[in-house]
Amino acid sequence: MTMPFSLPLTTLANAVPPVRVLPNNADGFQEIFFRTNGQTDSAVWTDGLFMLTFWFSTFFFVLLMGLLVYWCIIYRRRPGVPQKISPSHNTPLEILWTVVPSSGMLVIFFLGFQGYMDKLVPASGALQLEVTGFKWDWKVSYPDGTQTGQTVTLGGRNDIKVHALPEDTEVSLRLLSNDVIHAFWIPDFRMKMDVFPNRYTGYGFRTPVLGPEDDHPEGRYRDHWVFCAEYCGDLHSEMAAVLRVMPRADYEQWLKDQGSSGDPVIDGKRVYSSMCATCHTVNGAKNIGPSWMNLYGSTREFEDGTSQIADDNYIRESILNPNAKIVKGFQPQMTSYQGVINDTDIANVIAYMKSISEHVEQPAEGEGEGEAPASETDAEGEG
Amino acid sequence: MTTAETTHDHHDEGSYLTPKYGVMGTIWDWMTTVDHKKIGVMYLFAVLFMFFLGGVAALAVRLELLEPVRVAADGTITGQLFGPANPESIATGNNIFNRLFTLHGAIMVFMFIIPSVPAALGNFFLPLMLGAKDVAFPRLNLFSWYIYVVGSLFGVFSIILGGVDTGWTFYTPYSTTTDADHWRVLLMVLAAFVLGFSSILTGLNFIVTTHKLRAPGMGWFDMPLFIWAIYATSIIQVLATPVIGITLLLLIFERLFKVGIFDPALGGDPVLYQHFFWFYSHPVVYVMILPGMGIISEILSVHARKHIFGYRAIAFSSLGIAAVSFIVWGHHMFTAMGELASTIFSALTFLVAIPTAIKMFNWIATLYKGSIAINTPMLYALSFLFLFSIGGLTGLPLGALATDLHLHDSYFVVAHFHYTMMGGTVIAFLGGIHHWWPKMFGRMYNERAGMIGCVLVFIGFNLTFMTQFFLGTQGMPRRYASYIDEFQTLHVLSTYGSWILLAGFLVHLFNFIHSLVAGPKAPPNPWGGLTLEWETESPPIEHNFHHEVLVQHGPYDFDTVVPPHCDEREFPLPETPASH
Amino acid sequence: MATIDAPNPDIQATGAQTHPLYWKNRGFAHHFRNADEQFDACKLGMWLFLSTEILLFAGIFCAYAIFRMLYPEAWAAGSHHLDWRFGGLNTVILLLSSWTVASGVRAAQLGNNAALIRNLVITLICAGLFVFIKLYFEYIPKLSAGKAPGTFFSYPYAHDPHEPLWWSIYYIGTGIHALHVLIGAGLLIWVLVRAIRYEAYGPTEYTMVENSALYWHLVDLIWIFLFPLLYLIH
Amino acid sequence: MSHSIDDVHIPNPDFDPTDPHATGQGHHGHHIISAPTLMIVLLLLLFFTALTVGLSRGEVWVQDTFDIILPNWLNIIIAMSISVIKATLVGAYFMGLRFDKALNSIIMLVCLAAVVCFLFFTAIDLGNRDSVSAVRATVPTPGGTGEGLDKTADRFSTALSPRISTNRMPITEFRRTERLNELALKQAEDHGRIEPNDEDKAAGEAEFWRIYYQGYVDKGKHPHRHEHDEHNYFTKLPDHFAHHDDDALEPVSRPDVAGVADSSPNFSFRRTGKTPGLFSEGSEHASDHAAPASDH
Repeated sequence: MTMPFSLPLTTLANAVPPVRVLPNNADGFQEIFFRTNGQTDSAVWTDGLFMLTFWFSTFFFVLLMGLLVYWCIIYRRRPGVPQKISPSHNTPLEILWTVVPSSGMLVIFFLGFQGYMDKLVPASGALQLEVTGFKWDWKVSYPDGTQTGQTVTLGGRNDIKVHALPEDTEVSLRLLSNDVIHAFWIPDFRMKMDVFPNRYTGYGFRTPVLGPEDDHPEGRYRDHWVFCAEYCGDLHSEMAAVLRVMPRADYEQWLKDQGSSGDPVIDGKRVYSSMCATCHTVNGAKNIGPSWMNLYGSTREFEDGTSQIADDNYIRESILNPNAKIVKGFQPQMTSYQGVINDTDIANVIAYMKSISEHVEQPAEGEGEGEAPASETDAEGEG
Repeated sequence: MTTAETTHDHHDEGSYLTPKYGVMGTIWDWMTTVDHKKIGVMYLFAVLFMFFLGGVAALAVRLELLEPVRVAADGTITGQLFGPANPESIATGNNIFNRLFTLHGAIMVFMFIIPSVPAALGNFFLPLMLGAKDVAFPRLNLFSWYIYVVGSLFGVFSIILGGVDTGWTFYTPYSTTTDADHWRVLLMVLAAFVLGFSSILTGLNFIVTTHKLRAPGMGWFDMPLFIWAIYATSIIQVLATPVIGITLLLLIFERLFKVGIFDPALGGDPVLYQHFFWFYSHPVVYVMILPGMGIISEILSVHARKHIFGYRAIAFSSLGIAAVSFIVWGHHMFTAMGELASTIFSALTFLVAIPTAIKMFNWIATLYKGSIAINTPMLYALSFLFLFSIGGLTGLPLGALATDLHLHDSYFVVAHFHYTMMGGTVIAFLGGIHHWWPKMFGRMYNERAGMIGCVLVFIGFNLTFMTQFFLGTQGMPRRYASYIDEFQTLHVLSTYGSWILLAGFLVHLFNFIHSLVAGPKAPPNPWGGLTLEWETESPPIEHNFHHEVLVQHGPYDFDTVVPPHCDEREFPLPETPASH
Repeated sequence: MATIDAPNPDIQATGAQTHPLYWKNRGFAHHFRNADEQFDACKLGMWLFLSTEILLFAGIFCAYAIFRMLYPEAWAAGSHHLDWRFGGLNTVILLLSSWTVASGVRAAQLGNNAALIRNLVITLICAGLFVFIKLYFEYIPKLSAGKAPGTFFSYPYAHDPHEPLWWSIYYIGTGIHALHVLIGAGLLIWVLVRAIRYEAYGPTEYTMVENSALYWHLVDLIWIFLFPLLYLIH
Repeated sequence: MSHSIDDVHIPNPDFDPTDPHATGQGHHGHHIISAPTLMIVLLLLLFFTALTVGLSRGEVWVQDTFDIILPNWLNIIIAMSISVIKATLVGAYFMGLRFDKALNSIIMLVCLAAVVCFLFFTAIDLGNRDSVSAVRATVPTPGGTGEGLDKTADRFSTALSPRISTNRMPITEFRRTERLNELALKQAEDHGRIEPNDEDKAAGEAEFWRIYYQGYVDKGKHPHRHEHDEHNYFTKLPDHFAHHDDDALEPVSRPDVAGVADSSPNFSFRRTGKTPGLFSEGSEHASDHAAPASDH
């Protein structure tokens, strides 16, 4: 895919040593625009460039609008005051106001280019995360294969998935989509990249160092929102997640907690929250897909008029080849999870579905699984 | 010597608006007319109707965003308005929202803003300003109007069938897979495809007209700047629109036959679609803005009674913008392209800023030592200068790579292009309508109402979209039906702004209706303009001019020429004798 | 001031005939000053239209070039399925027809109606031959063998996983070109009918012949590039 | 007509009603291109057609005879240069640009400039992606994800394409699998079995490769292998094919797929490039993108 020649872009970007364009302090206009500082080095760079551009623009804007208002007042049309003769052009002046802003733009371009290369190329040896976007959630795989299942309520939203990162660490993201184009945007890091089916994209950043303001009752961490920025369908606006930067020790512990608990129901529930909760509820409400409450063992009626009892094989087929049988009243919207979910997890999901179905005899104690999913935050024991 | 003396020998020729053949006959006359003025008026009403449709969608979108809706039980405002099929489902509310913003985008871009100035005002005034009797191919002109109507009908049908949720950009593979069981996406794509032909034929017509039908004595640099702008626009229309034709055709093939060129499922490339799309759609933003710039040049010089500053610089910068527009489309795709292409496109993007800045400086300099009348067209022109410079300057962080990676697909972009498209084109369009309203319909509008409307539009617009810049930098992505709580304050302000905007438009609407019904009769040259359209009656006679036109002065020679049909006492020449 | 008192000859001379379509009585439309100006305008319009056609095909050529660059193996494999003899024959046919159309314009300019009709008939026969070869010797056997675009592709012996894309480009490119051949033939038929019925063309009035011929040459031009790209370059 | 300055009523002395734009050409005669010119241009065009075909065939001949692989770009540049010459001839003489107003030629040039911009900048992006970061530099699945092809819902649909479910396989791989199953079934039938066993599958696969290389056999040539061929397909052929055994090269009939003869009589072996992906198990790569795939 690479042309025989390729310009040495990185060399070009480093040809002029990067200079910090403005001091990094979130006050004044910078606070109005961004509220907080950029959280990574390259984000600070971006803020600086933005503010530089802002003042550059403001200078010309105020100049032009000032002249406009002033001249509109002093040259307003008044009865009995004849108009004046005035020049119709002035070549030196015109050259001046062409050249001066143009050179300013050259500077802005080059600073932007330097910041771009800085964001795009991850440091060698960085912690590499595989991010898969799908309708409508992100799946993040850690180098040891761990996937996240922890969710929190944040910013007025339930079921926001949390992905932990160690503080002060180089991270490299590799992005791939399972269906349509998404974009992985971390506003605090001032960086986004489109996520494509059948093509890897990615970028790198260095996670921030935690400060005293990051001590919370439940632990030491700082949250950063992730949004999907490329329009991808019905729940595009719900496709959010949180990157939680925490001390390295906490991160190691967190990673360990994400592993198997030994109980297929709990593991299945974790798979549910990480991959299925966007479209399927467990409280009986209808969403994009059918609710899982009392699904297992019930009789499913399909669009083509046939029906079937939901057993293990049916559920497995529905996960791997979802459009084979469409339940009456639903659209064939789900994409295949072949290659996304492994057999163990399918078994765990089935165990979880059994545990919330009245068509299956529950164990004597009954773990109270029927309760609303909003209280799910306790499952992982924060951090 | 006086304006009353305008009628003479050829008074048998009535105004083009005079009905001649009874009611049905008049309707038939309009439907089959090849008169560019009638076609222009038909375009005007068609695009204003589309503006109304798109505006309703925009208001609904803003209404939905009044509060951050996040759980299924809440329902959504649009859901309550439009009656969702499954009130308990969060997806239904979002789905309606998605259809609304697509509707807004597709209608505003393809059916309103692209044909707005060139097809409506351009059709009416290009031949008049050139001193020609008609455009070069009058029947082709009528044909393109009908194509426009057919295309718009396709679009409207697709909305009636349930709307489209692809976004107006139709990005693959979403657009090739969504609503797979329905024809409406195809209908909407087909609508855009058909509308492209209308655009091409109009542009072709204008280029030939400008080349061949200039009045005797009118050299290239005696043309009004509005003509230059329309000419540059037409070049873009002719060169760029065929590419969207083939792109949408491929998209239709993709949906119908799954040919795979844009489909990663078959090894195709979705970014190739984006290249195809933006090769058209970037130049086309200059199709939208260039005619607006032309209008501003006219309004500023006439209402400041001032020779435009740097005529040639403005004329050439129009052509320059047209030329550069073909090599900067990649800045819509910095998050999707390879590094080399991004860098090159970023560098080239800043080239566009240069001719635009030149125009800006020249317009401001035109005001110097003018005789500035503050009326509705002038207020709109000043609003344009204010809003469009914000729109242009906020393009800088979007053109720079590092900042664009943050701002891309955020509300910052939304605000930026509304400042250029609406703060630029729509404001200029409204200014142009007011400027030429007496000429088109032969009646004056109420100046006070016009100015109130303009001020309302200006305030409402800034409140609506200024807030969105801050939303964007703080991290609000575009096309979101719901959002996190932190963004609510700004969203609420923005929605309130949209209501003020609505009030401003309603004032204009009533003003126009009042003017048509009971407005005072307009003189042939109410503003004292020097371009040729002011030399004929208001409204113009059917063949435009009573005599063969011979151009003997430039369009902006206010220093040396008393405007036609005007009293020397009201429009005195400067005290100092002109030195040519 | 900008107007002179030269009375408008149109309005004076024709009195009631102020409808813009009365050009039929005059030889040119009312808003042109003479027939030459109208001829130039029509031709300029036609060239502008031809440039839009070129840009339309540019989309296909661009897709071809991009995928050729990305998947050279698929393109090499695909072009081996096409027979240069059919492509070459079609090239010769189109070149011949271009020549006859050019001769037809010459005949019209000289006022030789019989030669014009003769040339147009030959051109139309060439157009028919071209489409026949395309359909019967190329499309039908290939489609039957499963060498079809996109998901229609059912040929099991593909050399490269991207071969369906090659067929997509092949069918879309040649298909849209064939559509243009048909449109061009339709235009020429119209010209032919007018030539036979009304002897409508002569040294001063041959705009329609000229513009239809230009369109036909464009169809030829596109094929001049499509032929080597699809059939010859591996 | 009312004017504020009456003394401007001077007819323009330069104004000529028959030449309103003062082009100075008056009623210029239209250029009539002479018949011999047209004939010469036609002959030139035919000559260049023959030349481009001849060069292309000559390249194949050079390769067949001397085993010299000419570089790919040579072919492209020669063919495209000849096409440009032909197009110029058609434009200049048949379309009369040479004798026409300069404006029409300028329009064509501007149009071609736009085409060049279009091609050039698009190619820069798609040909030069991801050259600075190894993280991005691979393609997950050659031949596509197959994802969007899972369309089995038997409902009203605008898609006229066949509704297939490739199970996330590239379509070519899917079709090959189909054919292999078909052939194995046929072998089983021939041997009186209902379900094909391993032996039938192997025989079916051998049959598959026999048909696959039919084109080579028809030309009466041994399949060539050269360094460009990364994947040694010929080991997959039945033994007597792989060993260049002349006796084994008995003429076989053309592949009879779907009952219609193959439409490609000039099928020859592929001369350039490599052919990855035929058995590269694309679908497994897709699911396994966690592993850094860097073998390209």
